[in-house]
Amino acid sequence: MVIGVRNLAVARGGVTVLQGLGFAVAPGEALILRGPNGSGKTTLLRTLAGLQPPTAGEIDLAPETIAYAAHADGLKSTLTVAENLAFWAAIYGGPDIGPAVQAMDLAALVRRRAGELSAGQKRRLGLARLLVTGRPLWLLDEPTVSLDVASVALFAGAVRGHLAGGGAAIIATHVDLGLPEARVQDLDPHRVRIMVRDGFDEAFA
Amino acid sequence: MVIGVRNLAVARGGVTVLQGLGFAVAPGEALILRGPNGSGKTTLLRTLAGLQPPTAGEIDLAPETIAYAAHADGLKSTLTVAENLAFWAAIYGGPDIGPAVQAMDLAALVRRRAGELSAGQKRRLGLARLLVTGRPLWLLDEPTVSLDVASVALFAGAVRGHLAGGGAAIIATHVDLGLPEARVQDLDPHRVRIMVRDGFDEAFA
Amino acid sequence: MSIWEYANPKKFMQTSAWVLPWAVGLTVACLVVGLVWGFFFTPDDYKQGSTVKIIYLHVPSAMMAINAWVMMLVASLIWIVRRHHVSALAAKAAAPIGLTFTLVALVTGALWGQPMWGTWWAWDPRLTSFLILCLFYLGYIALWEAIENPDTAADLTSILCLVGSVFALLSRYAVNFWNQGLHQGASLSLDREENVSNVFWVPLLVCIAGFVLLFVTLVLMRTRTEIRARRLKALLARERVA
Amino acid sequence: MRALLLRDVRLAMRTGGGFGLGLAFFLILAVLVPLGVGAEGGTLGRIAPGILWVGALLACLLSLDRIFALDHEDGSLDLLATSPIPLEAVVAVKAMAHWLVTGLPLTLMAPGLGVLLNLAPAAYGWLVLSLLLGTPTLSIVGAFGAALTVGLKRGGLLLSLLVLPLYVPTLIFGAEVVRRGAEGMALGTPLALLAAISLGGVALLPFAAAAALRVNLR
Amino acid sequence: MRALLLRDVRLAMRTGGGFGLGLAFFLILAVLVPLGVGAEGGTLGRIAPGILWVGALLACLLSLDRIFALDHEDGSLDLLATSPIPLEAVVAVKAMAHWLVTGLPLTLMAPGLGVLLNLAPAAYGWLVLSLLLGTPTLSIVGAFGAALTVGLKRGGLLLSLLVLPLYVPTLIFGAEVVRRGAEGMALGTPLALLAAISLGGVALLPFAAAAALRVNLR
Amino acid sequence: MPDLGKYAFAVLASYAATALLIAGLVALSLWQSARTKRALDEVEARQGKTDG
Ligand code: HEM
Ligand SMILES: Nc1ncnc2c1ncn2[C@@H]1O[C@H](COP(=O)(O)OP(=O)(O)OP(=O)(O)O)[C@@H](O)[C@H]1O
Ligand SMILES: Nc1ncnc2c1ncn2[C@@H]1O[C@H](COP(=O)(O)OP(=O)(O)OP(=O)(O)O)[C@@H](O)[C@H]1O
Ligand SMILES: [Mg+2]
Ligand SMILES: [Mg+2]
Repeated sequence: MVIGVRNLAVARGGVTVLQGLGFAVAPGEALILRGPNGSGKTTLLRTLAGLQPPTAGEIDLAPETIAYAAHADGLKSTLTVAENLAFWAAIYGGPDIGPAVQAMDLAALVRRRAGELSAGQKRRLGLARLLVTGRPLWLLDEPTVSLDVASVALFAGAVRGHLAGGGAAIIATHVDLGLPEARVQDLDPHRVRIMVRDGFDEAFA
Repeated sequence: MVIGVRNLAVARGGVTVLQGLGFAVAPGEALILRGPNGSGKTTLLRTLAGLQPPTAGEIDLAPETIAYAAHADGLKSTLTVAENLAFWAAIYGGPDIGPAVQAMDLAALVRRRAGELSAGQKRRLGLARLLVTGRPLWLLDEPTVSLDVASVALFAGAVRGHLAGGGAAIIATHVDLGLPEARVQDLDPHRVRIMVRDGFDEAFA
Repeated sequence: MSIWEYANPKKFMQTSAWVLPWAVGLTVACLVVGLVWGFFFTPDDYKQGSTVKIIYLHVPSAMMAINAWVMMLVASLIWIVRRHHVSALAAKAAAPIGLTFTLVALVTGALWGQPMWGTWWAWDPRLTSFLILCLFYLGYIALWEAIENPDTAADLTSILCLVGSVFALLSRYAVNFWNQGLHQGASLSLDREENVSNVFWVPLLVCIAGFVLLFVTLVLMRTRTEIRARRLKALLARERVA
Repeated sequence: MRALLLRDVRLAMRTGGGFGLGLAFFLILAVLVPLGVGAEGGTLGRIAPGILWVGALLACLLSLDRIFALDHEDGSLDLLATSPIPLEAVVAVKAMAHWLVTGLPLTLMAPGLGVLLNLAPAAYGWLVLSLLLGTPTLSIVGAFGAALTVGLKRGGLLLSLLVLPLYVPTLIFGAEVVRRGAEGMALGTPLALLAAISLGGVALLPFAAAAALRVNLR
Repeated sequence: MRALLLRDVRLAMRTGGGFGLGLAFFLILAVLVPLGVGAEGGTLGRIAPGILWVGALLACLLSLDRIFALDHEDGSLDLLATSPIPLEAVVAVKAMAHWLVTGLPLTLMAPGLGVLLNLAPAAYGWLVLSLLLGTPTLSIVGAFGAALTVGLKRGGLLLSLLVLPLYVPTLIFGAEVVRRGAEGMALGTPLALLAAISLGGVALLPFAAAAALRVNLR
Repeated sequence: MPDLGKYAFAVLASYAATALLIAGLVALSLWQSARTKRALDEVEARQGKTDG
């Protein structure tokens, strides 16, 4: 098991948005998070990534396991594609950037500055970053935004490669990723809809 | 005819990316632009919006016709949803924000600050802006990014309403919008793949 | 029972509701007695003339301006170590009071300086460090105001208060080093014999007690407000989910 | 256009950033200069007009890039450029909003800082008047500079470098008015020049700035 | 960590913004002050140490919000926080990069500006030495302030307001060293204090800053 | 009223300024207190009803 979650509750802006979540992801497995806009997918992924503490529940996760890809790509528009990738490779002490460039079909763009890419090309670069981290668990927030059909297939191939190598992935998305083998976790039943009230102390939750 | 384009060529970063484009859009009609990442959809829409001049060809377009929605939404994160919309309504001297709020299902969020919305909620707000411009021709760049299925349907409904009222729309997208009646314009044949070089002057193109 | 029980907001609200009227009464009594005594029934100083009467405002407010910061520091430490919400809110409540006292000390000092030193403002070390203290208060309050999430705000302002205290001490020392200045020394210190004469001394003590009580009263009152505001915010946030 | 002015002022007030940044900076400068320079009344009083004007100018300079940069980053500028408001008006309105949240409060606050810097009593009125006449120039010239550099990543640096020389006449006349005021000398000429520069700038620069913006959005 | 340092320095050089902005500002100040204050050699020379130190401090202040704000906006900071490098090291490295592109060039450039301001010849050595010892404090204290305010829209204003009082001791000791140097007085104590503050700050503040960052990323 | 001599302005202005500042603070505190109390009562009443 790469990650296990028990009875998790997460909050955003001081409000608990999801509760009672429990799941586990084994090596080689991909989990797809589904839920309407504003249901808390991003919040959940940030919590799993360790950026914010859960309001309740436990997360079983070895340290140095995750690579997180958020809505924003974290690209520096004045650095070239190769420089952007090489930076993250150095930070993670990860592998060479060559295979990542190949996998995301960026070879023609390596010397282009990131600010001069089209929306979809930027996103491909953002995804290539995952491949240089060498981390087993990928946390992906709507990874295929702005990608054309060919690039979505490229991405699905990269995820399959990662899983085949014993990796795992948790992916929040609204669209079809072309990964029919992935398990789907619907967040709708876990949304917090009713107000729980009791003592005065509760107001500080 | 709301817009007509003849033999158009557009450039980005000093390189012509599309050429020989010709199409016309009549009232009540929607045109979908398709093409892989980096093919020049964004560049074309910016040219039609008048933000950059075409390198060749003509655009027939009455003034004050278009409302443009780019990759970026132009939201101010410290203003509330209502304030953001009201500002654009005032700028365009357009209608009341009430119907736009209804159409994009933002009623529950009007008093929330734009910075506190989830990715999809932000996008819905960006699209609601179109409804307060009162402009007949919408130029939309990947409008359904980050939207869940329900919101995509909402968006398709809004576009249909606009078309039914005699409006028109040009939409660049990679995904299915649920608008089967729309005409599709494939940009692939118009891409400039070989660099045409001849005289010295040409290098300044 | 332990003092930490008051870290429970409910308990704090109950106790403070009981204490508050007494605190208000004592404050008013002390301030009225001290100020009336000082203003009407003390003689003029042979050197400073009637301006000594300013001492009853100037010295207590200057003392409390510093003490309020110390109280905020302690409350911040309690928040960092034990995460008691009431203590973070008390620190927040104390800041505007400290700022007001700082301004009172600055204004009365400036008004005193005009007849005594012939200038409204001099870059004397004590004056300068008060100006800097004023900036610290402004920054601290602005940080509280700028952050939406109350826990985040409590964490960050506590860190600022800690680091700021160290630098405030450093500044005090630096400013002393920089300029020797005009301001009188600490004539209140107990180990010195040449204290201010008793005629001024006793009403001054009463005034100091009055300002301390005023501080306590206002902190209690403002902390109650902050607790209510915090609860209000939590309830509204819940409403939003529903 | 009123909507744009209101929005810009509201954004400046709400997000701070613009509003207050300049003021805080001005206050900071007035506190730091004596701490650095030493507090002899004579020297301080003599340099006070210059320091106050330099401070006002720097406080303006600091907030210039916000005039267009924020709107460019989040895409609003593209949308404004395709809106029914002419770009010249957008520039003028944004410069005016900048003045309202920077130049005007700066002017109102300056006398208080004069006390800290030992400014001569006779000079206070002239200080306020000269700032009132001079700060609009700072805003409109700044808007022109910001329009030239919007979208450039090197914006901040370039902007200061471009705008600085354009500020020099205003600075010289402004500080001169205050200095002459402090010493009770005649100051009609610099005052008239200060006003003339402001008027000319407000009338002409919006067109230059709009042209620059159009090029930059391309 | 070396990669992070290199990236930050490279970004500063390439985008400008950071690199050069501070320097340009410093230069601007040194040019404007004589213009505003009037160029009598005596007064100018007397205020030169203070003006130079205030200028260095403001030049640092200007570029502080870039330490974390840019990385926060484009999402890099989230990614760095989930990376194998401890956040304390990220803070320290980023402060160091800031010093390399701001404090260090400032120090090297200061003597040139001393000439513009009529600084006494004896003071040049001390000017450079005091800046060399003092500017690291400016960067690390600034990084702390930037960590407190990252993600706040009101960042710019607040940052100056929070950081200014923290800069006071450094400014006083730094300017004092130069002034005493100019007059040939003993300056061991302020110099030692300057160094002590720097060392203390560099050793302890990264922890406070990392704590603030963690809270802010939550 | 004691005779304040030539320093009357300084002394009286000090007392006036102090009174003003502290009265301002007290008024602000009272106003904030009343406002939050009212708002909280309102919300508590409302939520009490919605919850039944
Ligand atoms: C804006 C100007 C001034 C400020 C910020 C200021 C600040 C202070 C401070 C911080 C204290 C210390 C209180 C304590 O240690 O408990 C104090 C005490 C005092 N100040 Fe001032 N002061 C100013 C102007 C003046 C002036 C002009 C005078 C009279 C000429 C004056 C007379 C005194 C006296 C007599 C004390 C009591 C000293 C003692 O017993 O400790 N102050 N002031
Ligand atoms: N910065 C914020 N402050 C306060 N509330 C927020 C903030 N960001 C998001 N929210 C709210 O928290 C809830 C969860 O948001 P989250 O971003 O996790 O949703 P999501 O599932 O990722 O949605 P989407 O599919 O639109 O990206 C939403 O109701 C949203 O409005
Ligand atoms: N700022 C820029 N400077 C130089 N070249 C650019 C710039 N932005 C995009 N390009 C290049 O111009 C071409 C067209 O880009 P454009 O953004 O129009 O594509 P697109 O069709 O919108 O792609 P996507 O589907 O990924 O959004 C691409 O090859 C891209 O690499
Ligand atoms: Mg999301
Ligand atoms: Mg595009």
